[in-house]
Amino acid sequence: MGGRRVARFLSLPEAIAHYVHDGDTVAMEGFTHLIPFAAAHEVIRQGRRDLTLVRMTPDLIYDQLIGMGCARRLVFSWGGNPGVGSLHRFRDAVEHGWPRPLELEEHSHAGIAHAYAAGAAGLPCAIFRGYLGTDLAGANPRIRFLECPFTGERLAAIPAIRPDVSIVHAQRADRAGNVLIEGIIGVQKEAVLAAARAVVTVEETVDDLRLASPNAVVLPNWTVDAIVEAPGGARPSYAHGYYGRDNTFYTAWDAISRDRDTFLAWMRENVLAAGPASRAGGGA
Amino acid sequence: MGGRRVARFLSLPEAIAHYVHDGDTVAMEGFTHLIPFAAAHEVIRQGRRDLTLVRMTPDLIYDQLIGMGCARRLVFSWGGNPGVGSLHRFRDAVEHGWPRPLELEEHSHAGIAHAYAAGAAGLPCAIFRGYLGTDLAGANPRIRFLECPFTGERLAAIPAIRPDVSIVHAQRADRAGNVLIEGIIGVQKEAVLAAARAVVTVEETVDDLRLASPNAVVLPNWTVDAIVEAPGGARPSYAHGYYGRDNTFYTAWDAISRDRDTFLAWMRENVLAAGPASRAGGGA
Amino acid sequence: MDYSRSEMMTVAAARALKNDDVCFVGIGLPSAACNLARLLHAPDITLIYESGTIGAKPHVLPLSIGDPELCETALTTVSVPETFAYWLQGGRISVGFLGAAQIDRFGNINSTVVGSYQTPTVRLPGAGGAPEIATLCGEVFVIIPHTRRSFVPTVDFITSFGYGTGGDHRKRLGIHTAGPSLVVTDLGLLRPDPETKELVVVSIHAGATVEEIRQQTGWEVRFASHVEQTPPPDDTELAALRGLVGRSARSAESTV
Amino acid sequence: MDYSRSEMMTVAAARALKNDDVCFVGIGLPSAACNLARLLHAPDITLIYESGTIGAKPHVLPLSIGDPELCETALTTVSVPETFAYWLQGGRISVGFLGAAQIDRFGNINSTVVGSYQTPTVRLPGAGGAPEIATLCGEVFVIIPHTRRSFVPTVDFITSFGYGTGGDHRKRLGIHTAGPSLVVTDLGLLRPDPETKELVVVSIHAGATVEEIRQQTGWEVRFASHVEQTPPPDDTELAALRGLVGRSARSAESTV
Repeated sequence: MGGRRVARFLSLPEAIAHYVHDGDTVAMEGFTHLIPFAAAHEVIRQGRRDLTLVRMTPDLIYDQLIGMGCARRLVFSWGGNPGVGSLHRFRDAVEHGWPRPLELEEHSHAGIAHAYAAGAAGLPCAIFRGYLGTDLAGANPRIRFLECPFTGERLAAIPAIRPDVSIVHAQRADRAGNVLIEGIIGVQKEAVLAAARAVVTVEETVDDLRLASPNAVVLPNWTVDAIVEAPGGARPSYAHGYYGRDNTFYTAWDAISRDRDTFLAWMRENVLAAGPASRAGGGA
Repeated sequence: MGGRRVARFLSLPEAIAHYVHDGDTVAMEGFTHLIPFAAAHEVIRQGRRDLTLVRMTPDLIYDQLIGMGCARRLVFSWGGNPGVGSLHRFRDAVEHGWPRPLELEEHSHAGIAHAYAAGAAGLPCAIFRGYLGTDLAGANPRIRFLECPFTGERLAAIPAIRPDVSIVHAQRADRAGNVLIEGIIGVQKEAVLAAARAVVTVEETVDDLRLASPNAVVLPNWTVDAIVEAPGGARPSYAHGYYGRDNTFYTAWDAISRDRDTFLAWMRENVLAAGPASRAGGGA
Repeated sequence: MDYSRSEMMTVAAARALKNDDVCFVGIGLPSAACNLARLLHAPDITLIYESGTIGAKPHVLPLSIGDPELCETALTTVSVPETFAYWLQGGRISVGFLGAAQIDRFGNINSTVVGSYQTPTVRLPGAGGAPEIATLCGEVFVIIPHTRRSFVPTVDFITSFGYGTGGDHRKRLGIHTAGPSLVVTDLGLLRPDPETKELVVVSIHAGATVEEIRQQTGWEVRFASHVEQTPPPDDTELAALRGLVGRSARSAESTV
Repeated sequence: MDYSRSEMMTVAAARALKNDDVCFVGIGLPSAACNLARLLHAPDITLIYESGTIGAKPHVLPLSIGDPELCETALTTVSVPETFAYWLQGGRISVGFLGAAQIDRFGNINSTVVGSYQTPTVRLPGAGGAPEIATLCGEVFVIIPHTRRSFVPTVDFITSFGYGTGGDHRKRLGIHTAGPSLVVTDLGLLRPDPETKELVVVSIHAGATVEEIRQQTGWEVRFASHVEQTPPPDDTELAALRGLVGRSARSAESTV
């Protein structure tokens, strides 16, 4: 192992062009909070294909990527519009193969959370008390079981998740590229540490991270490849301390996404024709 | 499972009398920081015997308990006086059986940290990349190995640590009994969550925990049995935000503890003859 | 006061919670019931959402499992891996409160697919936290509107294990928690038979009938030897529920 | 300037570190060397102590592995389980810097017992973080005063695996990191032979001799075909080291 990389400040198009490639396994995380929508829209604009998308809760962000044909495979644990209902583009891909078929690797939240943690921890697999009695184990060959060498208890085992690139959104970075994340922190730290490459979009770059506590959740600049200033980059999700969740847009997405043409028209207008500084949905 | 316990505010003698019994497995944690010395001294005054003591770094606190004959067995990973040298009472017990023989269950830091985490996580065991090539595995039958069901890699396995009672010191509790710990947080959260019972001594009780961050390390009042107000209760170790580490006392302990009679005289004067509000060592 | 069946369902669910419960809360109906309980007889109940918000006391109902309201009112917020490892798997939760798309006579829940897994008729959102909530909480309460489409003899896919094929099936799998001890619908309450573990109607809500429950259940549903009548929501309960729902609606209109 | 052999040792160790290293730092001599490097040619080096203090920049040398100074100057402080799982085992450390009580010709380290494990002559402190540091860091530097008592042919107890019995022993155990690539003493520098992995003297400090190293090594120590002479500490190095040590001593006197 050599020394370390150090985060570079890049524009959003540069960061996506440099670190996200066709065929990559990409994790965009953020558990209802700090979802990296701006980065996902840039991935769509740059036309990435054949991605394996990993995310606990695919949410609107992956509904858009799937509907635009970027994904070949989805690793996930809950694919709905939170509090609203279905993800119509996800369902259309699974049920009708539109715009292309979508392979599924399906877990529970506990499974995927443990798999990210194992990835961050450099382990080949994680063990936990999970999947007992469910049909998920039958549907996903990457769920196996082993016996505790001390008690004989049957424990679930799953392989670590190690994305080629993880993308997260955070509140701020300092000028050295150290990143603060706070509030609902989800699996962002694990996703970044598990990945070969990491891109972080932030609300702002500051002289001082203003860490409120010695135990604040910080990603040191040598755990990240690129930092992108993208204020509002989590809209229509939210950034604790910066702006709220646009629940109205989440509700509106149900109608926008239900129909293929309406969806495509919306994406053309709000994402494809827009620049990297646009924020499609949220605050609108 | 019924509902929850809720932390009670007790005096130090009450808390130790009620929650620490002869023969118990007791974990007193705090990684150089927030070491619960006041509570340990009360355990010594109450004359507990046959304890299995668990702690990553036995430190002066267990040197005192071992030298006073409270312990039958020690589960640990590093038994020294940090930055100074040997723990003489620990060595005397191991090398000469004084004042009584001490069984050892010896780990690495990584091993014991993972074992606490497994205890907190309700797992029977933990797996990690550990102990490869060392003689520790031969010396400790609780270290085993298993194969990753995906890659075949040989991984170390150790059983979870589940103390009968864990004792930690923290900065403060609110009047409802919720506890804040910050700074070097060590394995305190894991030790408390892994234990059947938990006693927390605190610097102060306050109306408002003054949490600086939504992600502050908090033990909810239903994870703790007893809260004890014990200002200075971590001396001669330290409490981030309250007082510093008494490195002078750590250095002085080398001479105090080297000789059995000097040690006993010191313990009689500073612990046995003193009340629960005394702070032996530190600030003296 | 007049009330809807949906209100009856939420009130009946809230009543099942105790002040000293530590509850792992699903979004939607479970969250409404848990917060109603907190506003009524269980002011000290601990609510944990899978977003890691521990001890959340939302003033308005969250739309998502991780709305700002949850973090802002929580005692502390931990990472999602910690939530599932230390707090759920650690055995610290007394009640897991779940919604469901389908439930069968042995309390197994499907929220994955209608039809076959490979070529589903309807692709549902999937498991989320439910599989482990169902096996790791002390007991599980399920809240689900009572329709023939959702109450099926056998679920198409077991997302969350209830009593499997009944009897001691949980124990045979090494699961030591109680499982779905209560199912709350808009028509009544069901509990597992102590021996067979088949869900049995134990209470009928005021205004609902035996015949209606029979019609809306996809199997020949059994009734307990003594079936109770669920008391209708009283004025305090209704006022608290409507206040909560009203606040939440007004808040939703004014967001962002 | 005049200097002591101990100063030579610390300076030589500091020189081995690079500005872009991420270093897992043992207390005592390793900590002194790492902080000296930070004050000299490696201002951006990342120091991680096993107390969970990441990016610590102590103004004075800590006495313990978790002194307040470390947390107060760190970028962030994480739990000890996270330190070992995500940061060490996660493969994020380029150099692990260890002290030792005993080291043998294949770089195996003993910090557990002198004599037998069950009835030791001397009970040492034990492993701490060293066993996993030795296998999970990119490479390992060891700093240890050169005496016949500490440089033994075979250690009594392998606390931290170096090259075992030499050759490809690491690889045979499934260990893919480089191991103890450098041993710094107060007399010289040793590195493993590329093939046999036996520690070989590659540099002799100014003022030390071949004969002295032979005498103070418990096995018939080999010397590289071309043995270098370690340059003595220059004025900048000595000033930085003495400033650091002096500050630390003054701070220790004024504590509490």
